[in-house]
Amino acid sequence: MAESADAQERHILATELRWSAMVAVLVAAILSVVVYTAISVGINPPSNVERIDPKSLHLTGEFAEHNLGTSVAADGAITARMVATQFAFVPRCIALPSGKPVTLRFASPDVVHGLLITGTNVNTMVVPGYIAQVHTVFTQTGDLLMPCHEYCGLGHSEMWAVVQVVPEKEFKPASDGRASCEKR
Amino acid sequence: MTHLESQIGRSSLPQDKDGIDEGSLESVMREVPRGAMALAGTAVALLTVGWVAIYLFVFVPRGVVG
Amino acid sequence: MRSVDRLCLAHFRVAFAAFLVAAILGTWQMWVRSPLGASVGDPDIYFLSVTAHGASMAYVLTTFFIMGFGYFVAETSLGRALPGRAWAWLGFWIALIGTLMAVATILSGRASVLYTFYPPMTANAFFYIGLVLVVVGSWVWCVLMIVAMTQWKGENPGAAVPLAMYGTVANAILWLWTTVGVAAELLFQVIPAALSWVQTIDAGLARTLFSWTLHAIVYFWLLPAYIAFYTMVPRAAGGRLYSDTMGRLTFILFLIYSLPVGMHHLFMDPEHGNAFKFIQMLLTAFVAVPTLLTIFTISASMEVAGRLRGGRGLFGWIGALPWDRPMVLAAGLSFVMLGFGGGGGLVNMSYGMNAMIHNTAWVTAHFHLIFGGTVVIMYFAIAYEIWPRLIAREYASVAPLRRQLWLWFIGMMVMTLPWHWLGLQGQWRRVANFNYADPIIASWGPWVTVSFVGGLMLLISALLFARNLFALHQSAIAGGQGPFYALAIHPPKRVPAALNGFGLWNVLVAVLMLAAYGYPIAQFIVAPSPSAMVHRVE
Amino acid sequence: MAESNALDQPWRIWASVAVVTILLTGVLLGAIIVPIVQGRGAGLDAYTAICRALGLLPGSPAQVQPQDRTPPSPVSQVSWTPAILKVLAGGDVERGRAKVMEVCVACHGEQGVSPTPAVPHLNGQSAAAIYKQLHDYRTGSRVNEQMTGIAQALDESVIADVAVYFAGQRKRNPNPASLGALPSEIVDLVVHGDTVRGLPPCAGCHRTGSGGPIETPILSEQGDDYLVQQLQLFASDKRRNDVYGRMRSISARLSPEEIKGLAAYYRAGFR
Repeated sequence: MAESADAQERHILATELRWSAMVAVLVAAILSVVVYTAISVGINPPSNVERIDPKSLHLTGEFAEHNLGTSVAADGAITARMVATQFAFVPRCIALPSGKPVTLRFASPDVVHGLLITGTNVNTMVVPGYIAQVHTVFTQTGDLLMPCHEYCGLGHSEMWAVVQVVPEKEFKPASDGRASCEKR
Repeated sequence: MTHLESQIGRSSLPQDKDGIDEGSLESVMREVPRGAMALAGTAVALLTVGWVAIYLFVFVPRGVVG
Repeated sequence: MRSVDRLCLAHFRVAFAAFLVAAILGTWQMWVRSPLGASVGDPDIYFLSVTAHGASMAYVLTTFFIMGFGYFVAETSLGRALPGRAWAWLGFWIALIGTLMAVATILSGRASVLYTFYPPMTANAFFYIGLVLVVVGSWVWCVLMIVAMTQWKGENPGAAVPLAMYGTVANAILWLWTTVGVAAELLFQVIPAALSWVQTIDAGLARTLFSWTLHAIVYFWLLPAYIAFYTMVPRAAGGRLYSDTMGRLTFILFLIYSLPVGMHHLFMDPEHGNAFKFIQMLLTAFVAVPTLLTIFTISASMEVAGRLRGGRGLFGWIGALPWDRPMVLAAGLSFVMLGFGGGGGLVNMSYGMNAMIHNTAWVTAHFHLIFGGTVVIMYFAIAYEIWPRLIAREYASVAPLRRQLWLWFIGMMVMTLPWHWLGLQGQWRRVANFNYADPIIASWGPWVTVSFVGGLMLLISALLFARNLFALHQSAIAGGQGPFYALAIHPPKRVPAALNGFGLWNVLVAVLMLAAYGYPIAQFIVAPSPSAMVHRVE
Repeated sequence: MAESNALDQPWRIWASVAVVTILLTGVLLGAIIVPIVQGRGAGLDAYTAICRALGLLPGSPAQVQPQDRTPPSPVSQVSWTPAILKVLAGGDVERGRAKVMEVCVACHGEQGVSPTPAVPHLNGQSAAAIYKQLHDYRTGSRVNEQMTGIAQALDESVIADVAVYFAGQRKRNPNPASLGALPSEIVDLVVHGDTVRGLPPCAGCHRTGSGGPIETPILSEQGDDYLVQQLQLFASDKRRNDVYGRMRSISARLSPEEIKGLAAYYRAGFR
């Protein structure tokens, strides 16, 4: 007996609702994985609404030339500071240990830059007006490439730095807490 | 319909008719969404499994980021 | 012959002319960045080409095609003449003048700031003024679409607006909402800087305003493909649309959830806190829902067609479908690319995981697959379906059309799959020439060459597309009539007001935009960030 | 008609409820739950963690914020602001000519074409570049026996006048040798740079309208002896007033032949 048209229409809507429910479950599953890793190990996109004037960045203390690179604070906190400017990262090479939490801080005196470290989760934009900050733990060692991945002018293709990630025990900062790349 | 028309799917019918007789549509509708549910369901399941695999085995091993 | 035929033809011609030029530039770029052309990459010309490729594909091909397709749908689906045709031509000429202004500035080398602008780098003012004119021209189209639907509803009180028109008006409203962001950025920040009225620019605010536009604009491009899925493909396959209501719901969900999610383009930006990034990430997850609904509803409609043609068993209907028809073939290939591109998108949107692939070749692969693949292959199919009706001529044979669609699909897959792998390795974007001496980059070389081969296939397919339409114009066979809008299994007799208009949805969009973008934009006024000096690229 | 209205009400309610619920879930998780739980791990109280998540305070809700109290030690005091550009725009050519005839003409010549190789040509130079170098001499960021004393005697507005005057002097137009005559690897360095050594193209900053740093000098038609001398000073770290060592790091990676080749390229008048 052919279903009446209305019954069939309701059947179609019921199927669609069943499919929508399945889709909602999948979306919720994906969101819950993201929320779980955010809560358990603190995985976030790097955010740091910390303002700094790009026009006078070179007059500041933190981003003065001699303060750039990796430095280990008294409490053992490892921070690497770099400036992303047209068309180089300063310094061109930084050394960091693997297996320990490190913080990378970037600032730009001119235009928007961006960076990633190949094979790692370090990735951020460097927007003039803000200090970009990425917290991570390196899980692999070696000379990794850190290119500028945001168009910043005609020299964009040549703007890259090197990150020497060394095993924890080989990471020996100098007496003033500074560590720099070995010439290889 | 000429061979070409069949290839394009054109017909000389008016806009509100498409030449599908209700009887065959009725019998087809008895089992229709099963195939689509299976196809779409597998595709979406594959997508989700792929996403979880990339999240756990490619992303997380590269180190915490925050 | 319809009154809109010349109007629609003019729009399509401009759209696909820009497409052809941009396709050639894109292939040249693929060669220059590959190991084969490694010594040639002159940054001036390369970044000029990237700007032209991006602007043509993103602003000219899309806007003109969508306007032309909208005018055709307005007249054929509503069965009444398009209101304000003179205004439509005015909008066309404004947009065309704007396009020529922008292209001239790009070719003169004074606008190499790429199609996403990157202030504080500032190009010549005419580049931005040209793009503003294109947007103003498209606003005329939006008004005409809304007027056409409102007049039709006045003449047919209580009747359900045809689904094709409902989707087109949803797209027009979405476009009005989304252009607010880029218009504000250009009119209040970038153009004053380009004209030297100001010497500084707030880069954070500019990026936030552009992100307002940057996601919903891709759904503005995507909706015509979905209108084709719901209202043209089922009939071309010889079946019926499984559910008209789901079609309306899909267009509504796109309108609501494509707007308050632009910040997933700024996950790696320092100027916003994690809370707003999380909120916009969660809303982005819901913009996947209409696509997932569409996969099922269109598969079901195809199943109806397949079984009517004798398909048996769980998947027998797939083989029984008329794959020799261009519209059906394009839809199938489009869905495969939607699967890969959508998967890439799920990875991009996932909050912290965006750090793994932001600004890498993975993202380039995602949007080439979803826009260049899923959407543009449907633009081809729609053009193939409509063009004969515009000039009352018929194809001598559709085999060349199928070959072109297959070549586009294969070329797109060969180009983008290696890019996913390269993106995970860290290959970053917009590089005039790579240092293939570096061991890490050297390992990418072979994959870049493979993707270049895919680029060549796409170029050949683009040229074939132009040839197919040229052949149609030469064809002596009269024709190009016949209905093409699909009928639903249960044509909508009574439809709640919410599914026949957009009043409620505009209110909900306003609420979501206020919550998602309220403070993120207000913070630039409440606590202004230090501005950056304008860097002129002229 | 009445029947379809009957459906309107439930649609309006259920749609609004669904959208608002999803939004509130996002707000609750993103702005409250996740920050508080993350904050607990980093020893932050709930209020600080939430303020950081909203962007009201700097730092990540899940991490300790590093501190830094290093004293500044800039290599140049000039920081480009609209105010300085207004001063430059206000420079008066006549007053500039008078000061040039009084102080600069001996070494730099009336139009800025210097008779001696070690002294740079200033005709047609960018006003911003002249402004910055004079300021660096004044503040000691750059040292030169003659220039330090002279610069310290000039005040801000006079510096702007002199800069605008020399910038207005037309470039001489020697017949440049054809580009082909120059060694291709030098032209490559100017146009492409060298990705292997990470050297950006010289044109990326030194060509006008390239979008590079504001104080970048125009090198076209500059004396090649002067260019070689300055590149060697940068390479040997004796000249240090280039912000963030842009020229020091580039010139240190150029070979002596490349330095001579580039000086000849710009001496010949190419952009």
